[in-house]
Amino acid sequence: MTRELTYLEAIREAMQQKMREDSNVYLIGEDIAEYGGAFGVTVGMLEEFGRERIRNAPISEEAIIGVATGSAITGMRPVAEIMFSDFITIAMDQIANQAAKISYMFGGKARVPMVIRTAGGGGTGAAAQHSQSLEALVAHIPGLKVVMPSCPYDAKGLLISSINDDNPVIFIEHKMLYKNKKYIADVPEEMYEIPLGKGDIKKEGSDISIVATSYMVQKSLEAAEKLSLEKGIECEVIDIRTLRPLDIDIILGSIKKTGKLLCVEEAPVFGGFMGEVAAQVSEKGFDWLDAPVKRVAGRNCPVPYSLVLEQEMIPGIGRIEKAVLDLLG
Amino acid sequence: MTRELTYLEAIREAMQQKMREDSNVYLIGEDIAEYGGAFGVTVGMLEEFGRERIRNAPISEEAIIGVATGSAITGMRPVAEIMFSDFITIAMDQIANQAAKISYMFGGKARVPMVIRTAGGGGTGAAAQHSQSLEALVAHIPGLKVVMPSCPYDAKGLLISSINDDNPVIFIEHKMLYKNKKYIADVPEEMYEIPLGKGDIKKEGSDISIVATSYMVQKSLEAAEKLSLEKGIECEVIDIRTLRPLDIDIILGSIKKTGKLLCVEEAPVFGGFMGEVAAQVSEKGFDWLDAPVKRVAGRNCPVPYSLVLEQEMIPGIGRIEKAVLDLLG
Amino acid sequence: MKKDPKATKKLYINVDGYEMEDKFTGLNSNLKIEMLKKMYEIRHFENETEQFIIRGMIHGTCHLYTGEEATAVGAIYAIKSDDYITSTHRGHGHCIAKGADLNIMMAELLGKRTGYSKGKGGSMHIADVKSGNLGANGVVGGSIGIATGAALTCKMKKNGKIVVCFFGDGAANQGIFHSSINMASIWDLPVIYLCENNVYGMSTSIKEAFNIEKISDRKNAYGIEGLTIDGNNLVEVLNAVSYFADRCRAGKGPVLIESLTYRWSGHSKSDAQVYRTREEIKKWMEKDPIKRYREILIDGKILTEKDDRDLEKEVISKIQEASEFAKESPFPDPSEVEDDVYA
Amino acid sequence: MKKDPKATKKLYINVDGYEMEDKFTGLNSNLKIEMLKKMYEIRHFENETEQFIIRGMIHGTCHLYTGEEATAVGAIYAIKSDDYITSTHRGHGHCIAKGADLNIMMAELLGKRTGYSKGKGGSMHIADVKSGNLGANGVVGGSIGIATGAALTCKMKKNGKIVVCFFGDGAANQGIFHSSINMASIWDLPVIYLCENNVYGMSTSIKEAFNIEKISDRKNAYGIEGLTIDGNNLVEVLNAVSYFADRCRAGKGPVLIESLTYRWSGHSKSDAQVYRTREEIKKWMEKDPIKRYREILIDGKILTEKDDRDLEKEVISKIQEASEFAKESPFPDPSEVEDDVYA
Ligand SMILES: Cc1ncc(C[n+]2csc(CCOP(=O)(O)OP(=O)(O)O)c2C)c(N)n1
Ligand SMILES: Cc1ncc(C[n+]2csc(CCOP(=O)(O)OP(=O)(O)O)c2C)c(N)n1
Ligand SMILES: [Mg+2]
Ligand SMILES: [Mg+2]
Repeated sequence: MTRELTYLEAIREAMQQKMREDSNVYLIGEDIAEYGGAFGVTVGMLEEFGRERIRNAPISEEAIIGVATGSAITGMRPVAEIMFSDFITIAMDQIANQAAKISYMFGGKARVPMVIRTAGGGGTGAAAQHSQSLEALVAHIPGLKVVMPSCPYDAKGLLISSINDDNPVIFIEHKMLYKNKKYIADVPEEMYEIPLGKGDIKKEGSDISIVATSYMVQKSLEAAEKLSLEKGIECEVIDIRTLRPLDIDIILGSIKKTGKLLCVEEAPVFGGFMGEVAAQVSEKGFDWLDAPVKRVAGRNCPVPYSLVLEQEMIPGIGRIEKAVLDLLG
Repeated sequence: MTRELTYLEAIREAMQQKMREDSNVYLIGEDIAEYGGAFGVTVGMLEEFGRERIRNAPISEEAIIGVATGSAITGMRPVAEIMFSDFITIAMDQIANQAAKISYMFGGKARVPMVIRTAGGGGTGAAAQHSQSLEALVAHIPGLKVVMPSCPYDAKGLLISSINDDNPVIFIEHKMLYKNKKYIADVPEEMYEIPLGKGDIKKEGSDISIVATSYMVQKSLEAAEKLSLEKGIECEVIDIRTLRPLDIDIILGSIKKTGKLLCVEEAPVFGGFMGEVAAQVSEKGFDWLDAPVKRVAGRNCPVPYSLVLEQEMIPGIGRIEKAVLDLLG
Repeated sequence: MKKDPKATKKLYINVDGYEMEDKFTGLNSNLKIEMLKKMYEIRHFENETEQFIIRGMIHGTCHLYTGEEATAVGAIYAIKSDDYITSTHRGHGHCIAKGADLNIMMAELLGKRTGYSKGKGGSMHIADVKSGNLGANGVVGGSIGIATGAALTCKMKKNGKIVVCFFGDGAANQGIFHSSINMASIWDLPVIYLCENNVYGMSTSIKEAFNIEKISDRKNAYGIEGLTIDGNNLVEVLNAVSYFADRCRAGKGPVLIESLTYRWSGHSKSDAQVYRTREEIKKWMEKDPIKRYREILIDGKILTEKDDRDLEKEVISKIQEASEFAKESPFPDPSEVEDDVYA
Repeated sequence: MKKDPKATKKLYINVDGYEMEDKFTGLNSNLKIEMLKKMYEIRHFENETEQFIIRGMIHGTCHLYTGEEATAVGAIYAIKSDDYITSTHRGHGHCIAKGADLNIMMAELLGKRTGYSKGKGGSMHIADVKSGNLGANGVVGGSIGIATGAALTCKMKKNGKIVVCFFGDGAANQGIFHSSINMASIWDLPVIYLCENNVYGMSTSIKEAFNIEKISDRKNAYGIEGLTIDGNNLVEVLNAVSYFADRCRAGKGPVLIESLTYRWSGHSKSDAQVYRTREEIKKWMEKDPIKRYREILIDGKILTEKDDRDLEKEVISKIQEASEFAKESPFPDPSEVEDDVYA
């Protein structure tokens, strides 16, 4: 049985179903109880699961992640919420030096089954400290897995897999997807897993490959539609879904076919995650590429406040279209 | 007048000379007073400059960077020391959300002239939490500059430029270079600047280009020597010196000549900074490349303790040589 | 602060166990009226902002200061105009009290090029370093270290300045609160940590986030002075901050002041306020800091009911000008997006 | 702990203002002797480690626990064997007291595959989750949040366990000390925060890093109990930790204990110790926790001088075995470098 759910509802349902099934799963985060989280993701969960399992924390990101980590190595399966992904920086030692490295430092003697859910991305006019896409900072850290769902179906399946995973998983949600009616989609009622490390082709095409993450997958699909209708250009749109582990094969497979690659992400282009994708493709797909790998990403600046500037900083359909046309030159 | 100095002495001299010249320059960090810093960089500075300007701080990385930032926007030019680069994670909010963004968020109404000195890299058997190369985390943040000197001459000139710069500069030193007699070199007595954003060709060559950072520049030079002597292969070794701003032109210029590029860094390869270099080169240098861009970097794991494992994790001359030979096929 | 020559002998009061001079009584009338005017400016600026939000003219969120005016105005009028402050995500009040230009502020809220940050910062990122305002901050607790660093500058440059660091009750549980205040204490830095305890951090009440009665008791963890004051009583705020400002200037180190107040509006643009009752809000609105201060001035014959009405009218039209200016100002040009990333 | 049937009626003592039972006196002799043995194990393990360092057989650094043995042994023998502890960069003592295998520990120090972390962790990263040791930590303060999380598990699983979180005086100024203890307090988590105040954080003395007399006074910032004890007196450590462990198990929330002790060796491998005087070191060495405890046992006729000499000899040969085992063990194979990154 499937119903139409928003991205936000799909995420909530994944947590509800796992919490009903496994008493070791609990939530910890700021304003996740009565308030239901800054974006309403956990609305109603306090009523169903109570204060012990919906742990409303003080504003203490570092302690939230430290506590989640300590509870994980002793048998719980915490799902911690960092209200805005910008604030993972406050917990960065606990994330990168503790949770990520415990298994390795202790020679596999301890496991850290935990998920850190956080809302990333811009478009809300929240400016430089509430709009960042910091996935590159965590994707570089061995021991972490990094997931960025782009639609309701993936969001539920990937979150269930993340909660079932015995490693720390950074699960980055996008604010512009939460309630957007445009992206409502069919989601099965029952629990299902989408394996971490498997990308997904959201639209098949033979002219050019587009690799994107999170909200940029939706933007890429919209650009692809336009290009198909107006210019008969068929883009293949690949959603890698998990940045780490990365499904490089699905990308290489597509390039074999198209010979061209455009990488699209929201973070500032310099030092962003797509650099890794471009580097791997340029090395492993060198012989198949008949054009340089291009990147469309955020400008090299913090996310500005004013709408006109924010829309300039964050990639839109126009920039994606133009890059495709340039590549097909 | 030049004398031979170690890397560590060159760094100390840059700070001493700037502090004598400008009373707004001061140091803040842990155990930098009597102890002279964990690696001895600030030995003797307490005696010359006193406690007010050599501020021995409690173990509070977040406050150290916050205090440096607040003093910078009000007229001082702090040089903060984070004992091990692994611990910039504790101050990550202050570095990435505050210091880096203040100029932009306030529309240029405030300046943040500060330097964060920190010791990076492995090879000392200090294991996962005292050996990381985290430059990719800061190089991705707009508003920061990131510097990684590979030799005494560059260390002095780049640190003086960093202290003179009106932006937050992350200055990452390498533990294996500090006192190593092998890397002692002539350094002018007087103050001099090396502009941030200018790379340097450490060895000319026509067969292949090697781009490296920090200690890996030295390893690349050693490999290049061997290849030249034993195989007559002439590698051009480029030290980018500053990751941000990046001197892409010096790299492209070299590739025009050699057609081949090997990127060498110590950090785990996945999501590392060299991904950015490879991506830019693959895009802008596509027509000149006659082989895929290769990367030699750290293994995708934390830095292990045991010598045999640490030497396997961190790139050595052998792996660089092999990669060059593979590329020249 | 300019003293009224008529007021010669000092009056003393006791606030939370501290014997301190009643500096307020000695102030001249113009200054007393100016403070009321500032409170009106804050109140009506926020009302206008709310209108913009309702009309969807503000891209992004705003955190209104309505109901807390006495704390910002009392504290900032207790220090010198060239002293420093650091502010928070709820920063309009601090900004106005520190002397910001209302037109330029409002323009920033509307994302205009004429705003304080040229439209790059918005409500949560307004700074006016010239007027000593080192900036609002979107990170809860984020400005506590910065304020401490500014105080270090004051000490090292021996410029006689001090810093007032505003932050909320919620920020008092962040790590940087701890490490920064400890550092200020061991180095005797001239900074007043002013915790605006408005009962909630977003939806989380102080009862839920703390296991202590008074946040100011945390002074004992650092060996510094501090106290809890009625943050809706401008006179008490001004006297307490004046008292400790003198102490800071005398090189006696930092202090921690807890100012008890309450936010009237929701936390931000979107807040159903399920976590608090209408009764509670009503109870606090009866303690309206503006009403209380106005009565003090009227009883003290410092202004008449009519003066007061005229004053408020004047402020309202000033706010109207500000929003006209903001509305008519141009948006930044997309080409400016990468300007100001670096100095 | 097994009680000596002969000891029936409880004795009470006063430690830093707290009336508590003298649990030590009631313990049976074997246990009292076992604790002395553990202290010897730590002392000689560290001596052997120092030898390895001098002979350059240790790649990397070590932080020796010599002189602080009473704190680790007293605290860990006050809790149950399946309770949890978190440790620090100076962790050998906690690890041994919690029952770690000396051979496997020493093998880890030499980077051997037979070590606790298969050679991947070394001195600063030894954990033995089975024995309840959740691990040493190379980040000062890094384990305070982890300990708090383990206590949350104990509370949510109602398993009756508690956590002892060891950390140094230097760690008490990290932000995570503050945010974690506050969280434990509001949630009544069963964790004993045990601050090993050994006078220095690396080269920085407590006089320089704190502006308070007692670190345990920070309990007042969180509304919890706590006290300062003589960390070189095993009996006092055991009694105080036992007292508060019962409190934690009864669901009364966390406590903060400051244990006064001193590190005899330099901070780590390379430390000229210019920041302290020979006299100070000598003064503290006279308070040798092992000497003091041994005398208590001998005066109490619990063991004779000869028993004591035999016990120490036995320990020394055990340590010899451990280093033989370590030396003979194989190094890991380079091919294992990427194992264990993920579960
Ligand atoms: C580090 C961080 N965590 C969470 C948030 C989201 N947030 C914004 S304001 C706020 C509540 C702050 O409470 P308080 O400090 O008491 O200030 P108040 O809003 O009551 O004035 C929260 C949780 C944030 N901005 N920064
Ligand atoms: C976050 C962090 N900062 C700095 C260091 C370097 N360092 C290692 S131990 C130490 C001193 C710790 O002092 P304390 O907590 O008192 O423990 P002790 O060594 O005295 O047992 C320092 C500064 C570190 N390991 N972690
Ligand atoms: Mg509040
Ligand atoms: Mg210590």
